[in-house]
Amino acid sequence: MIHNSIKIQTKNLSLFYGTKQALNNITLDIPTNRVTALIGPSGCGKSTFIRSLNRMNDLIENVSINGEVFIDAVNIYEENIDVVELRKKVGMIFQKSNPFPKSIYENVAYGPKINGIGKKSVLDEIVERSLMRAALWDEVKDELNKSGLALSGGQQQRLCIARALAVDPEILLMDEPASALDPLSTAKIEELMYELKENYTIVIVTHNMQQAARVSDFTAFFYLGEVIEYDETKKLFTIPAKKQTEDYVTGRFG
Amino acid sequence: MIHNSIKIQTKNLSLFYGTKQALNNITLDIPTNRVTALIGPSGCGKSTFIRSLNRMNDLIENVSINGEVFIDAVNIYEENIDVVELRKKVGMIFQKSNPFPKSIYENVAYGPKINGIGKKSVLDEIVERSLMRAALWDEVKDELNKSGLALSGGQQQRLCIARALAVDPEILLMDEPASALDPLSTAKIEELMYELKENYTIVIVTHNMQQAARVSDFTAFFYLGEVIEYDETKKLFTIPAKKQTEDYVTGRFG
Amino acid sequence: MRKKIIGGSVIFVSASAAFVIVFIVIFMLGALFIGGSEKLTWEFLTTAPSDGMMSGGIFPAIIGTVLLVLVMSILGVPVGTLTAIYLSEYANKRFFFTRMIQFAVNTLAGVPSIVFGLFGLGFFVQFVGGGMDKLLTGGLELKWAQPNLLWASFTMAFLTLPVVIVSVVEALRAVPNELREASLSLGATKWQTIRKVVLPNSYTGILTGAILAVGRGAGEVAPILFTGVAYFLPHLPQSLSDQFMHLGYHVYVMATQSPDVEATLGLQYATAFVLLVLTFTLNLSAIILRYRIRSKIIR
Amino acid sequence: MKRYFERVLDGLKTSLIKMASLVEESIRYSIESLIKRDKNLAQKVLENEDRVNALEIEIDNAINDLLALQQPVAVDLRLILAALKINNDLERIGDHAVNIVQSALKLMDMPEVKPLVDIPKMAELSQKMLHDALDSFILSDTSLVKTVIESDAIVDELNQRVANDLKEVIRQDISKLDGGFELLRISRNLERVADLATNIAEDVVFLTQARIIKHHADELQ
Amino acid sequence: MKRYFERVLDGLKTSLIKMASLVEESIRYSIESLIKRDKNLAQKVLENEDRVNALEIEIDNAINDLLALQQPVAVDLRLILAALKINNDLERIGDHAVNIVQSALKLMDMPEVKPLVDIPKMAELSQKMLHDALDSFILSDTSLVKTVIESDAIVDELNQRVANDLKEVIRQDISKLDGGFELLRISRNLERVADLATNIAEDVVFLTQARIIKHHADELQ
Amino acid sequence: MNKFSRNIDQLKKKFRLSEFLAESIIKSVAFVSFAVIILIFVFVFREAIPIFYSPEEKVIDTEQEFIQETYGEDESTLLLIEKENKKSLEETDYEGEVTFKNLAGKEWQPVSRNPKYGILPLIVGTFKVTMISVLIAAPISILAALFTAVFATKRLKEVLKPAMEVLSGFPSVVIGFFALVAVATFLQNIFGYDFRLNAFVGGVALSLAVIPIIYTVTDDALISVPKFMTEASLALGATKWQTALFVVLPAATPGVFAAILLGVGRAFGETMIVLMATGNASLMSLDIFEPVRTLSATIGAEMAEVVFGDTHYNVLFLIGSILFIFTFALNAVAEFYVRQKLLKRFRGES
Ligand SMILES: Nc1ncnc2c1ncn2[C@@H]1O[C@H](COP(=O)(O)OP(=O)(O)OP(=O)(O)O)[C@@H](O)[C@H]1O
Ligand SMILES: Nc1ncnc2c1ncn2[C@@H]1O[C@H](COP(=O)(O)OP(=O)(O)OP(=O)(O)O)[C@@H](O)[C@H]1O
Ligand SMILES: [Mg+2]
Ligand SMILES: [Mg+2]
Ligand SMILES: O=P([O-])([O-])[O-]
Repeated sequence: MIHNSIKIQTKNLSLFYGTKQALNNITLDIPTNRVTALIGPSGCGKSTFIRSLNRMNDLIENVSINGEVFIDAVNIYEENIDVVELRKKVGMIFQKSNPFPKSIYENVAYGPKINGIGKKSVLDEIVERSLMRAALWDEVKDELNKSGLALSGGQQQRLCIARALAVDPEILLMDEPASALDPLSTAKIEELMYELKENYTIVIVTHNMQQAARVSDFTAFFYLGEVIEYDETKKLFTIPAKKQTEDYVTGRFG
Repeated sequence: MIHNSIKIQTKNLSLFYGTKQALNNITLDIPTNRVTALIGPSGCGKSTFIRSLNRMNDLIENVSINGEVFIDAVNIYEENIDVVELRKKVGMIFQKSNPFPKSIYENVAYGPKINGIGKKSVLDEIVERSLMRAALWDEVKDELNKSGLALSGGQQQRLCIARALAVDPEILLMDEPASALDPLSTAKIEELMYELKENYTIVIVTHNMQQAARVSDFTAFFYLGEVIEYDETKKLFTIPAKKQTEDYVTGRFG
Repeated sequence: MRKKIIGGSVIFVSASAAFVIVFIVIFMLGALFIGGSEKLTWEFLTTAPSDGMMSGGIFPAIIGTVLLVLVMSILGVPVGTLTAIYLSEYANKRFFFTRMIQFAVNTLAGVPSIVFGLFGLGFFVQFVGGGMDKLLTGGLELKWAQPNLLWASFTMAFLTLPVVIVSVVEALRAVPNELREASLSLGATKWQTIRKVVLPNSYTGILTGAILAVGRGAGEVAPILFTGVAYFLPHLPQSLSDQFMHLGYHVYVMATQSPDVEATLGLQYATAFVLLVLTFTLNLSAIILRYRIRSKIIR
Repeated sequence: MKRYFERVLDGLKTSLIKMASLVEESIRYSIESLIKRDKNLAQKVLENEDRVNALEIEIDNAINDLLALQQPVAVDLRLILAALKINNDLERIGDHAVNIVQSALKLMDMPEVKPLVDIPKMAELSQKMLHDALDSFILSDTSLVKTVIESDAIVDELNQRVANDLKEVIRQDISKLDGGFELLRISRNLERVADLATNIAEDVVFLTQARIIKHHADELQ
Repeated sequence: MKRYFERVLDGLKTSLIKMASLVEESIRYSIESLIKRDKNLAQKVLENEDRVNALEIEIDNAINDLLALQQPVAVDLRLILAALKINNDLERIGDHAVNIVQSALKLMDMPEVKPLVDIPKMAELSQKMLHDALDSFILSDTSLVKTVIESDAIVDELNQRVANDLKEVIRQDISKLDGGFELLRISRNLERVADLATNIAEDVVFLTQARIIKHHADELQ
Repeated sequence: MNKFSRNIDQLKKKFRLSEFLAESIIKSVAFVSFAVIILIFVFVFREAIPIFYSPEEKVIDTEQEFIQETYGEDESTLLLIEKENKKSLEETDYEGEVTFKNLAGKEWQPVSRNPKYGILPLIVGTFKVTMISVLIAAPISILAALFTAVFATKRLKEVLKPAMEVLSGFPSVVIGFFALVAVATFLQNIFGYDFRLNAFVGGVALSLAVIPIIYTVTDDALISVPKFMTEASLALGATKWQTALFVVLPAATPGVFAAILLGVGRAFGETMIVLMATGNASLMSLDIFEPVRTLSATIGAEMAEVVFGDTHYNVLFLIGSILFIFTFALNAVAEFYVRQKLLKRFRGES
């Protein structure tokens, strides 16, 4: 179905919280430099799935995982995989914007710094470029020393995106990145995604079906831990193949 | 413009938090048995406005209010108004569902009880009717003794609606009642509003423009504490009179 | 109408309760100050007791108390802080080890201070001290196997350990999890995350924990009764193996065992007041710090 | 109980069905008035026209509101878009009925041009096509679509034949020129009705299969 | 920088303008081919037709996607709905150009029926109407709409005159019957082109004022 | 294929020394708390255990230990005297001195010629004082917490709360001192009882130490009742006091319960206050105006004078063990039962 090159590939991925199964045999190919949206009712496993792509679930106690997740054809759940390196490659943006209580500059420079980049000129350059990419530079360039927390909600979220971009990831995972924002800030984030997908592979979880329709190239409909349908967004929202999907997108579900 | 009878009328309502003005000269007629939606960017005063309709702002220190709010032609900010009685007449549903940590039954019966209704049979009757109206009865009728907190998010929100209905209000104020819910629960709440407006006057704040378009009969667009445009929803979303409104609803704002 | 009456009385009764407490506090503070004001002089603070403690100052007791809390903090605060870091950052609730530590901290917090005293006596003075003497001098010389500053400090450090742990854990938990996730998702290691994100955002909390512990330690008497405090010493402690005087104990002995309690009443009041001021200064700074943290969290 | 949105959609469908039956009636009456030379029936068609026009605008407005307020997707969106087109097509069919009636009225004041054979045939066929197309829409069922589309060719052929026949008649008797022109116009209008019925049928395919088959009738499965 | 959605909308507008210029070209060539009896130009119109049909479907799909994925409201929604209708109308105009060309080709094989006077006039007028209507759309400017709608009556009158003239010609010389029929068809098609241009103009009013003025041209301000 | 291997390299696990060291050190240090608890357990009980052995063995045992390990020559005479005492005791037919029957006796006279180790009066005394203190402290502090958490204006709160914190910072010895020199006389003047120092005075003094605990924990529980719950109630037309009594307080009950338990624990184990304010007579009586001797005060008063290793010494450790076990149990209940319940309530599982 997908003719682009594949960036992320899950094969029979199942995930359990204790004995509770949250993901059931998910096999999904996520294309390079496209936006892939995950939709589905609450608790269907969207966040769980996205967090298993950078092994953020490792932080939760009691999690067990079956199956495989390939990123650039490397199974990230293999024994000898370094989670820290993986997470540099796979950036993540969270629902609630979470800038560090530091200056804007320090927020963006955090990632490069912990990776051992100490030279001020290099850092300056990275900070500027990342903020530009996150479409925030113009708004903050004169006050890089202001606290990241002094920004508005929408700006904070873009700051978090800039911070993620600063470590040069290839993939951006976004878990409801705009659900706490008002329509204006949401529009800005969505706009940003159109631009970012030129260089990054983006996976976004969203509760907002209209948002999924607007921003994504591909959409996966999750239900009860399974992928019911996965297709081009256009197709999913005009002529979905499964009755369940159609019921969900037209609001007739349940 | 509005030909229905008027339930709520504000006249030159201004509100200050300390010296910060949050509402500026709001004059608005809200019709009986209709859904009126308030939209606008974050911080424009929607919540402040809605909370001034049941004097919930009285709880915040440092608030000062000018102008008048008439409900059924009575100015609720007059000296001799009993706030407790007012709030019985003007129910409120909050963004985050907030059931008491009591049983479903006790949650709904709370209002009648504090109003001195003690007879079990009367309470039973009120609880059943309120839950029915809130479209929750069928789902919970066999487990009225379960904790209200054990329900799902969407059910909790409907429980809160039932609880508000139990004190027999005439007006329902809803501050982003569905913003924390997934699409399915949101659809249920919206559906409920179509039914409730037959008997109640509903004022809803929503961040979700599509939601305002879907559920409301009238829409007011707030910006910086002022009402920029107030009209039939249909009109506002097809041919708004003000450029600012059009820019906002089409996402070109700011 | 009935509602109004009930409402009024509910508020009245609860307000009275609150004001009763405030009244007691003010009354006690006032009484102690007035009772001791006559004797509260610079001299009182800087000289040793004389005339079989019938007169003179409390200098050695102040020094003893300060030394005690100093050594105690040096011993206890790092352990408490590291334990708190473990509990908040590394612990996995599934591990038996974690549950064990958590259980130990909770239990430790509830152990009566007098039991700590017994423990100090049984463990430090007799077991450890005895062992050391045996090792160092072959048991010929009695140096460590008796109550002294070190053992009292150890005992006190353990007593205050849960205070440190609980308030540092609180401070660490107050750092939103989102910040940790943010750091980890940027490819930071766990220790990097703790060092660069968690600790910088909780150092006031750690400081509060330390001060609270010190405040608690300065006021406690029971644990040192048999682990190091002395009734009267002609000179200040010279080493960790010396005994020491203590303000709290000083109040106790003067009030209960002095030959003429009435005659030294002024001294007693003054001593109690000094002790109170010492613990207050500590507690107050902790309170202020804690309020600042809380308001920062609420933001 | 049905959802509010579905109730609104149902309302739209009902209006459209009302519109369809009005238009079907107009076509039927227009042909009958021609055959029976009945001015009353012709009058009825002219009266219908105002109602059809009003209904068209009403439906158009309802569709605009639905699209602006309800964010329909998938099958709902396709239904609304199909309704939009069918509404337009029905109004056009109504116009053609009026055209037919206008010619029929002129013909009533003239002697008979020739016995009507092919025109009634065309009328019957295009009415059937319209009816089938509308049925397909109402039932969201594409089984009749193929027949409708195939019938269009027959109607085209009949139209051609009528034109040729009429030319012959005129050549025989130049006095029949005016009457011939009117019959020609009627035939042409019927041919357009069949075209529009075909459009409706194509819209049903779009509604059910989300494929645009216009200009590609061969693609129909 | 423009928003993504606006860029998509701009894309839609561009496609529509491309379509419009293709169709304008077809109409122009069809008339020229008639007047100059030029088979090459006629051929070009037939070639255009395929491109127009393809473009119509492309635009239709783009509109469907926009409606399904972007939840447009207010002016955006009206633009898209206007585009939907204009797209449809343009395709019909393309069809009419083909019809004209078919008749023109037949006429090339016959002797001249009569010197063409009114038909070129009609052609010029309806082309101007079309051009004005499309300009109004592109500029979202209703100042030309009134002229367009008023011109439609003139075209109707010309069409009537052409029909009467042709009847006269045929009555004079029955051998001109076939040619007369073809010219009649051409005139009728031009009349339809003018109608469709009027539709487009009406859609521009909807786009800018959200009012449907169809059947109520008098309401135009 | 080339790309594949490069990727694997990039993601291959690395050894990070600082990471390893940090984790190891933190883990080892964390173990200290547990070690301490075990040590307390071991060393307090260890010294109590000898009571349960036969007297002869024990005496010899401790004797040796003492002479060798602890005491210098000066005190050996003293020791001898004690030993004489003991021997003479053993010669008198007081054989059951360490049996449970003796421990369960009604008299506590450890230093008499005929030592009696009946700890019953101590237990009764402890409970008496604890009861009095909690009965005074609980209502006051719970009501006060309700006032500051719900009714007080922000201004008032800013005055009241620090006052409570100040009280919690009072060293117990200061409270004891104050009770001894001021409160006792004051109360005696009011109630006119015989003994200046008694269970009641002790209880009153002790309540000053208990109030801050109950207050703080209750206040925490009340404050952690989410604000939206209060708003919900008010929005339904409830008054402030109805909201306080019907929503806030019930939601916080487990917390209040825990507060009381913790208060009991504190009162039970508190030493200096009771040592100074209760009169310290081991009377077996229910009269609250008679002097009492509590378990903790007994240890505090007698440990300094006792001979290391003798029966009295062991019995004092036994008393320590009792204190330990009781407070341990109390905390366990408060901690596990109550907290779980509170959590469940807010999560909606009960
Ligand atoms: N840490 C956890 N422990 C146990 N169960 C969990 C945990 N996190 C999630 N779950 C369960 O796993 C399932 C999937 O959760 P997940 O958060 O992935 O859903 P989601 O699709 O992201 O939902 P939402 O849209 O509400 O965010 C749910 O049933 C949830 O209750
Ligand atoms: N308690 C308060 N004290 C001071 N300022 C306040 C308070 N509550 C709100 N404001 C300010 O008043 C303005 C209006 O706030 P309000 O909450 O009404 O906005 P809103 O439209 O509801 O926004 P949102 O969509 O984010 O909920 C904002 O600028 C806000 O910062
Ligand atoms: Mg989620
Ligand atoms: Mg708000
Ligand atoms: O009226 P038509 O354009 O369909 O001939």
